[in-house]
Amino acid sequence: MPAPDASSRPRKVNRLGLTPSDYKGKPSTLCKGCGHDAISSQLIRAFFESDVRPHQVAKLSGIGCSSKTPAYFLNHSHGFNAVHGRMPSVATGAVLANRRLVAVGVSGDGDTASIGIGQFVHLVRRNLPLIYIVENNGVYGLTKGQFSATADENAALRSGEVNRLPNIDLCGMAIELGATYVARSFAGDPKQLVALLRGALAHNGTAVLDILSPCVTFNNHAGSTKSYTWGKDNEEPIHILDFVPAMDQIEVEYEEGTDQEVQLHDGSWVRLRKLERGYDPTDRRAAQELVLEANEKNLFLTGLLYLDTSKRTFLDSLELCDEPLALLSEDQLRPPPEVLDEVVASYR
Amino acid sequence: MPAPDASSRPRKVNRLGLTPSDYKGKPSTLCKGCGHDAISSQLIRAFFESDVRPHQVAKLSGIGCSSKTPAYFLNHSHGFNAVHGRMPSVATGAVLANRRLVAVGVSGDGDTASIGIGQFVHLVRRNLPLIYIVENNGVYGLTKGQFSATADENAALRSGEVNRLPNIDLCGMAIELGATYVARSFAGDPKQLVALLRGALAHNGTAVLDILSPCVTFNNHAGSTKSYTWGKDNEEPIHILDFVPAMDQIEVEYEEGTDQEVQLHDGSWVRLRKLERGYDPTDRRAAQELVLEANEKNLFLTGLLYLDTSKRTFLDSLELCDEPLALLSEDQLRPPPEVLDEVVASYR
Amino acid sequence: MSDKTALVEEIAPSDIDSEPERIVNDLAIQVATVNGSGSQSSNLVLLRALFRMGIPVGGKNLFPSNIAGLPTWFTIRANRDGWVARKRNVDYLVALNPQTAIRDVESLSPGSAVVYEEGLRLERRRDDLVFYPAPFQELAAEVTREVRLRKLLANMIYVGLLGELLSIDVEEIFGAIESQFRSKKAAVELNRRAVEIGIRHARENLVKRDPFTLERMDKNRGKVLIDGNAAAALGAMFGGASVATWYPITPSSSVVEQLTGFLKRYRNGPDGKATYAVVQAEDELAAVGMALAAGWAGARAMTATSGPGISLMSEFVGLGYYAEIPLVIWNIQRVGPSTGLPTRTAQGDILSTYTLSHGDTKHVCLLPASTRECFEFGWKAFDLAERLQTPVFVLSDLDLGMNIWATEPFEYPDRPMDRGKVLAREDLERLGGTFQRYADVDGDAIPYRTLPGTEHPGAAYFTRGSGHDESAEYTESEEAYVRIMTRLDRKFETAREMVPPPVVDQAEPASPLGIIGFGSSDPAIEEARNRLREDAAIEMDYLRPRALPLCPSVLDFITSHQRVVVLDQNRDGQMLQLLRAEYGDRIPPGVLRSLRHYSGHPMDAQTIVDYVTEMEIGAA
Amino acid sequence: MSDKTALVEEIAPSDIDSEPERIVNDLAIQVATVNGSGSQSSNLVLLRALFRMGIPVGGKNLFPSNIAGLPTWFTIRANRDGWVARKRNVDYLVALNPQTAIRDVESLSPGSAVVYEEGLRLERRRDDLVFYPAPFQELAAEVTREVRLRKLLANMIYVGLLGELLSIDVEEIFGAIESQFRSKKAAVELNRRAVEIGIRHARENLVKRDPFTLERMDKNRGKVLIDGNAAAALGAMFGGASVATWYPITPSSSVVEQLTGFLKRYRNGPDGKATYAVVQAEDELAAVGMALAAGWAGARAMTATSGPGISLMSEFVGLGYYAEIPLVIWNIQRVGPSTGLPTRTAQGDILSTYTLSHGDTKHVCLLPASTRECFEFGWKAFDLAERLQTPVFVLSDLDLGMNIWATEPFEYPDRPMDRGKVLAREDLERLGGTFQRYADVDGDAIPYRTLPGTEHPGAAYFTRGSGHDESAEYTESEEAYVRIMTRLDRKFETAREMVPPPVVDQAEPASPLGIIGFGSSDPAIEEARNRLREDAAIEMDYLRPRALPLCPSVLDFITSHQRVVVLDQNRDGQMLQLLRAEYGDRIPPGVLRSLRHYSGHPMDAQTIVDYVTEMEIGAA
Ligand SMILES: Cc1ncc(C[n+]2csc(CCOP(=O)(O)OP(=O)(O)O)c2C)c(N)n1
Ligand SMILES: Cc1ncc(C[n+]2csc(CCOP(=O)(O)OP(=O)(O)O)c2C)c(N)n1
Ligand code: SF4
Ligand code: SF4
Ligand SMILES: [Mg+2]
Ligand SMILES: [Mg+2]
Repeated sequence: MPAPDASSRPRKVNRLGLTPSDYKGKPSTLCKGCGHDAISSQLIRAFFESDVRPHQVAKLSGIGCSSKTPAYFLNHSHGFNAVHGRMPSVATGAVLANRRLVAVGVSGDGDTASIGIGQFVHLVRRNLPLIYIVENNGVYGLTKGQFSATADENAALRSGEVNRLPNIDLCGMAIELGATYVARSFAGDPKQLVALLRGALAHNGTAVLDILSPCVTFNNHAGSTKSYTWGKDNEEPIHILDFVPAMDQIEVEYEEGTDQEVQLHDGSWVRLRKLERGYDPTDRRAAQELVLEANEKNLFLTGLLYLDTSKRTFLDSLELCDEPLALLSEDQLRPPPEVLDEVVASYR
Repeated sequence: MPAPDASSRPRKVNRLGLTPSDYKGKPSTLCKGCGHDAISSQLIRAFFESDVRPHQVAKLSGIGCSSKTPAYFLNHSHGFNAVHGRMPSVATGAVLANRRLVAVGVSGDGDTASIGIGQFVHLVRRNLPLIYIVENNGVYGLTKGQFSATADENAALRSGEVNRLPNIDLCGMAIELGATYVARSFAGDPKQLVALLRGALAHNGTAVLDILSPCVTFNNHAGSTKSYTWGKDNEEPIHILDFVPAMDQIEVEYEEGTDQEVQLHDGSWVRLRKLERGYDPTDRRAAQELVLEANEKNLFLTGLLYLDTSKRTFLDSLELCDEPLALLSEDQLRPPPEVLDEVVASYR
Repeated sequence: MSDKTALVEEIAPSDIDSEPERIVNDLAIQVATVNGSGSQSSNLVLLRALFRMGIPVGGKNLFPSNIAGLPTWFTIRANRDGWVARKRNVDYLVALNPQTAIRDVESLSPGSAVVYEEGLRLERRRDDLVFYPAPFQELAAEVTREVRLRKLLANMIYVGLLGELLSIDVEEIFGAIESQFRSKKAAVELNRRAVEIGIRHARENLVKRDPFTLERMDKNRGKVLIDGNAAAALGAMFGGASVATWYPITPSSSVVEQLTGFLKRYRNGPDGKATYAVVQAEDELAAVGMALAAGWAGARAMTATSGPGISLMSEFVGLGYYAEIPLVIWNIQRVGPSTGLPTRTAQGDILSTYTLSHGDTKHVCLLPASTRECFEFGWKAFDLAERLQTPVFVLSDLDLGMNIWATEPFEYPDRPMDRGKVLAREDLERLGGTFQRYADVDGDAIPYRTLPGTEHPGAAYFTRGSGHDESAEYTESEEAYVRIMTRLDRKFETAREMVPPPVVDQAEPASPLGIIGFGSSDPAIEEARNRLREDAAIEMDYLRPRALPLCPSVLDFITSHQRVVVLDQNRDGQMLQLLRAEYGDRIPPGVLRSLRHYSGHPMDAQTIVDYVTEMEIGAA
Repeated sequence: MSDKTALVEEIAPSDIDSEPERIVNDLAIQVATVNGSGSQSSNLVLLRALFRMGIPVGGKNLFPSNIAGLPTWFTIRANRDGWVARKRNVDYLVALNPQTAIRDVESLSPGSAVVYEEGLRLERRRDDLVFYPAPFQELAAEVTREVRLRKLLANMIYVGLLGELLSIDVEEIFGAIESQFRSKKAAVELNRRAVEIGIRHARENLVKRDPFTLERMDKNRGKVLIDGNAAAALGAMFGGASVATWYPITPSSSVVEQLTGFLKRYRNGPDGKATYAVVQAEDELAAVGMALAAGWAGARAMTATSGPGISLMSEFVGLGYYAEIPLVIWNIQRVGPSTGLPTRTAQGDILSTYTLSHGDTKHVCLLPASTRECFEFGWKAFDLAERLQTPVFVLSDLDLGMNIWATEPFEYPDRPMDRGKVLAREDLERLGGTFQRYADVDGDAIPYRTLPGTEHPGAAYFTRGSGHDESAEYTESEEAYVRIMTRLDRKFETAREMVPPPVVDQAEPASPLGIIGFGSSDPAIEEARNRLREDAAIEMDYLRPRALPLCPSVLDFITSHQRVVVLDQNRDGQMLQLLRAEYGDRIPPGVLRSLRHYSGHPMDAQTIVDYVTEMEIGAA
């Protein structure tokens, strides 16, 4: 018996007194029905519901239809639409400069799995605090529908062209690389998506969300394994996932039917109701096995595939001061003349 | 009871009538004792023993001490020391131009796991016929000893500097990406190495060999997890591996104690004598599990971690003609005038 | 429309207030729609119908950097004298996009005609235009009930409408529809119907009140209607392209996409398998790395890209220069810097491509100005690359590459492939072991090479981007470095002699005025020259460089004129900078004048005419 | 060595056959060893000892691109007049490398001295040199039995030997050893012993027969002995560097490595944690991407690289230019193209860095000529980058960056940091919502920016490399594009006024002859000017650009001379090309002469003297 979703109570204003429209962006210029717009809507909802201050958010992206979307949500946040495939490095630089930023990166499957896979690998390895969204449609939308590296083997374009290379599974890669929050979801499953996004907001580390986001123009035909229909017909959530904010947790009783609760860094919880698989997302072996099985059998398993709340973040590794580097004063940045004298003396 | 190694009978000339010195290169300019030189020696031996025609070989590399080594073996083969991190693309172009080439790529951990990881991923995904050797020392030798992305977490340089980031396991990555021949070995274990190299020569597809190759100048100190001593003390072969050439197989009986034999594309065999682990390298799940365990426990498990002889290569995917593209005649390359007329007519 | 013939046939100067004269075969039609709405087929049908009427035409698509829903303008220019460069003023507007209709209408010159969806009520906006309203959606409903199809067919209705208003030969329209939809019979039928409905609507409801009309001519005999990227692809196929690698990027994608189409059809070996490999690489670094190594191993290798891709290829290109590896790179230029305006045209990469990569590098660059030259350079670039053993760039642009041009048919290569100085086994046997990869044997500074796989013990050499001597051995010797670099410099002089020379059109005796322009500026320059000659009696000599490095004749041209306009489709006057850097103080003071057009729109004649007129007033 | 004082003190012209005069404080010592053999410490001790004797010195290391076992030469030039540029001839050779000893000896001028391992028997090779053999390994065995140590200590023995032969103050040697090995007491002891053994050996076995000797002077008061990369790092720290990203590459690695050392020591916040982030990125694309975004978010961000890295950064740098993001990039130039000679010096990236990236881009480049300027530009570059909101390059080179120079001490920044036009929350409140990211409010073409995280609803804007208008909104409008690009062009003119002006040293009245050179060519130029003045009575005025874009005064300098030599450490005369491209036909014909030095060795005075002498003969 699914319990009522704690996080989905409709609210007019959030705890900051902001309305959902305070989280909106410019009108989208994407194709009508594009999955990416559906994801933008859930981003708006998640940021609103999680009471994130818009000015604290930095939106980063590469190049592609997906990478355009940061212009279409959170108008009151700084955005940086960079170059193709390099969102990870841009996100890294921004977070290093200002560790208080809530960084959300949006990328596409071409942007991440093709040109950008190297930066993806190293970002995940560093565990930079960042929500990394891949709006995965199996094609390069913006350049008119060529296959990307996440296209399934033997998938066909409308033109009949067949992809003869195996796909790269970004969740599999992320898990292999020791990512700390790895989820797969579907633009057509707003409820799950918003919970995963809120979980990602509460997580301290890299949160990789690989989201099937159909391209209605180039990859939504019958037979496509990245279409809405295919997604709807094949989505198999591995659990029912609720996000329980820190403050609600106090009030909310342990829910009947809940099998597992994992606490996130800000004190909130992810509550899982297991389905047939009885899946435990904190078990890395199980996660690898799950991804392998999904690929072998072409299953579309969605949910929080892997979670590790114990690993240090890149900011920890660097032992950065608490004050954002960008806001340090001249006093803190420029050592006094005596230091110059001292150093100069050592060169005599 | 280990059987005599079929491949290690000392021979003065091989079936081509060539001597080992026909497979030598220029004198090495690496530091005395560098692991990379040990690997070059085994390459010379493997090519000699496998009767490879030197002129058919193309040696490709990136930049680094390791990437210099193609100059130090197989003098009679063309070599291409390209740019940093891009050996995979160079190998791909060369093999596409001439599919008869036996391509061997040599790279370093910096060259592959840092700057080159993107090209590595896509090469493996394509399953280009290539022997891909990573001479892994955990540091950038040529730029004087900075950590690379394969350095173990918490490893320390002689200077005391500690690596605070987790390592990238190239075998783990390769398996995740569906590589078809994945091995880990040690520059200090020539016997295993030569068998793995000969197996790789017989394999049709990408063979990834991640070889611990100590940097005696920058990463061979006590406490290093990439030193000779560490390697010697910690190496745990997962099986005893013999390479049995196609022609020998006819004569050689099934050996006592052999647990598994896998036939390679050219008809030769890899013969495995299992050790405690009872490991089956054709099982992808087991391979992933093994790599995970090795990383968790910091084990140095060597041998053929994964083998898949069923996957099509990149050349198959492209349905390339048998004749090397580089050798096609003008007749084959330039369609006749009638074709031009036909095409031009369609533009009216 | 029976009153049509009543209009005077002769074109004569008329003052503004008088009844407009009949203007035959000289107009620009602009169709304003949103992209993704399927108007492209209609525009092509229209264009082809005019083409088949024998009228010189060109079609330009101004489209946004997105996939659907944003404004797009397709302009067809028909001109009996062959001037089909961009024309700033539109004569016939088809206004189907409510987002831009008002601005589109406001930008028209008096006397222009507007065909539009009647619901937009554009007739209220101006009283100096000719308005032709039509209920497109309603009319489309007559053709089909299917909503999606109806939208598409609305576009074909304006074809019929224009056909009637401009006297386009209906049979040519129908023929163009057949070419467009080829095998798809049902589509042909539906589209014909739509055209007919458009014609009928015009006949029944509209009164021709503008001077523009079209008549059959015979100026396109034998010609083809093609975009530069298709021409490039075709040229590459006939150049024997065997390895083509790429990464999608506008506006270069259609080079390799169309090449793939041609190769699939015409380049299968006797075993039915491909005599080529086309690889969509993971990015531009990989694309150029693959192509470079394929060139190294003996393939005819190419890649195509645009701005950001060129930047990413920078490191590998330097390796190609220094290690002397043949490779052809098409740069279909778009507006930079950075992502810039990816669907707009520019000549903004000349400078950075010419010296691409760190250190002392310089590259052979071809500068095609027409689809014919795209074809020609398509195959010649391989000959040059293999002969010179170096990366060769072909710098086209979005205007040339993606727009549609009528052109003389392409000429089949007039000579066999030049595979350059490659030593085969037999050559090596003959030479008896004296092969030195980087030695200048022939005095032209071009060395010999061998291909990997050559069955000879002396064939192998080692290729590297680090210091090497004539034997390709590693060295840090300063003498060897200087020798090799100096030879490369001499090789560039050899290249200077080998590349296509400039095209010069010079009066006898030379006019005091000259212009230097290149690439897609050519048609606008020719038109401007004609206008200046006819309207202002200004003769302007013209030199069009077709390659870098520049030929000495360019300097002769400059020094034999008093004023030379250098036309650049970029902000920084990049060609001007190259001319100065090359010829330095040998250029007399004050001669070079810089005209820079960098709006992202194709070059137009008026801009040149205005500039030159003003300059000449100043000079007078 | 008691006969030393017998030598005449005065330096007078002498003919070749006569007994050599005593030459005081004017010599070049070259130590030829193999790398990885530990001679670097000995060389530094020697250098520092001379420095502390008050003699002007400089040390240059010519090392191979590998780690151990290949030839390496360390040259110390001491010159009482302060001329410490490279000198082509070596006066004192320490020949410890059997691989090169014969060639090293053969290249010496008559009268030079050779200290060498006696087993090499070099004395047989020439009869016009002074030979000082010594059994280094044997002598080292006296210091220690440990084989590895013995090898290292052999190097310290030649220090003692030279000390004795050249009258170096032993206490300065010992002091230098202490500085070198600092805390390591045992090492200090062993090395002292080795020096003493060297001295003893010389005293007991060698007879001074060469004219060279050293004497205490007082020319280094207050000075420091430092490499340019350390100076750059120090400058960066005092510039408030807060995010430094990099990827190792010779010769730039030591910029960030040394910066890290300084930051670790001097830049911890009150919580003991770092007020900086240094990130070794996975490659140069990531390094520059991180730095760019850090600059965007308000950090003082920098990266350092060399040739191949510059090529890889190309795409991001164009984004920085167009999106107007502050960032400092050090390019420590090495010999290209491609991998080239990674351990040799050049000024070969001037042209490609200046216009790095596709499209119309141009970048502010600083050109330090001394370690002092490395320090100064180290902090000023941040001010410029943040003030101008653009990537600023500092183009140093291997000679300046990795070699060791005596220099005046660095001056603490004379003004507070200039963080540029950043609007904080309060500013926005004051402005009341009129913030437009890309508007030219002040007429200097520099817009205002806000930092992410600024708590104001009007603070946010959207940064992109695609077309944008003044409000940072996406647009493909040609007008907006042209407006923004034209403003960027004007901003570059603002930069022209802001960058460090050229240094001009001009006679009154101006000489007919001038030279333009930059960066590490400076000491060789100054020495050459002095030599020309003294030896040939040729006065050569000198202009040294310290930045691009060039100041108008450069043109004035050119036009006020009859002949101006442009000195480039590259093959293609890149500065010459820039001058021509910039000033074009305003440069009178025949004035500019191009001197190009591209052997990979640091610039030397003789090359300039020879060139100018020949030129002036021609001109006379
Ligand atoms: C360096 C570079 N290469 C190529 C391009 C062209 N390009 C723009 S978007 C894109 C692919 C986008 O695909 P994806 O990331 O999957 O995004 P989607 O449009 O499908 O959402 C490409 C190749 C570019 N902008 N920059
Ligand atoms: C684009 C580029 N960046 C940096 C370098 C400098 N570089 C040369 S080798 C090397 C690292 C080599 O490390 P690895 O691949 O592990 O080889 P090793 O020397 O350890 O064998 C680097 C960073 C370069 N040559 N090119
Ligand atoms: S092309 Fe595809 S991905 Fe791009 S906006 Fe349209 S539907 Fe979305
Ligand atoms: S530095 Fe290290 S990797 Fe390089 S040659 Fe020496 S031992 Fe080998
Ligand atoms: Mg996509
Ligand atoms: Mg390494």
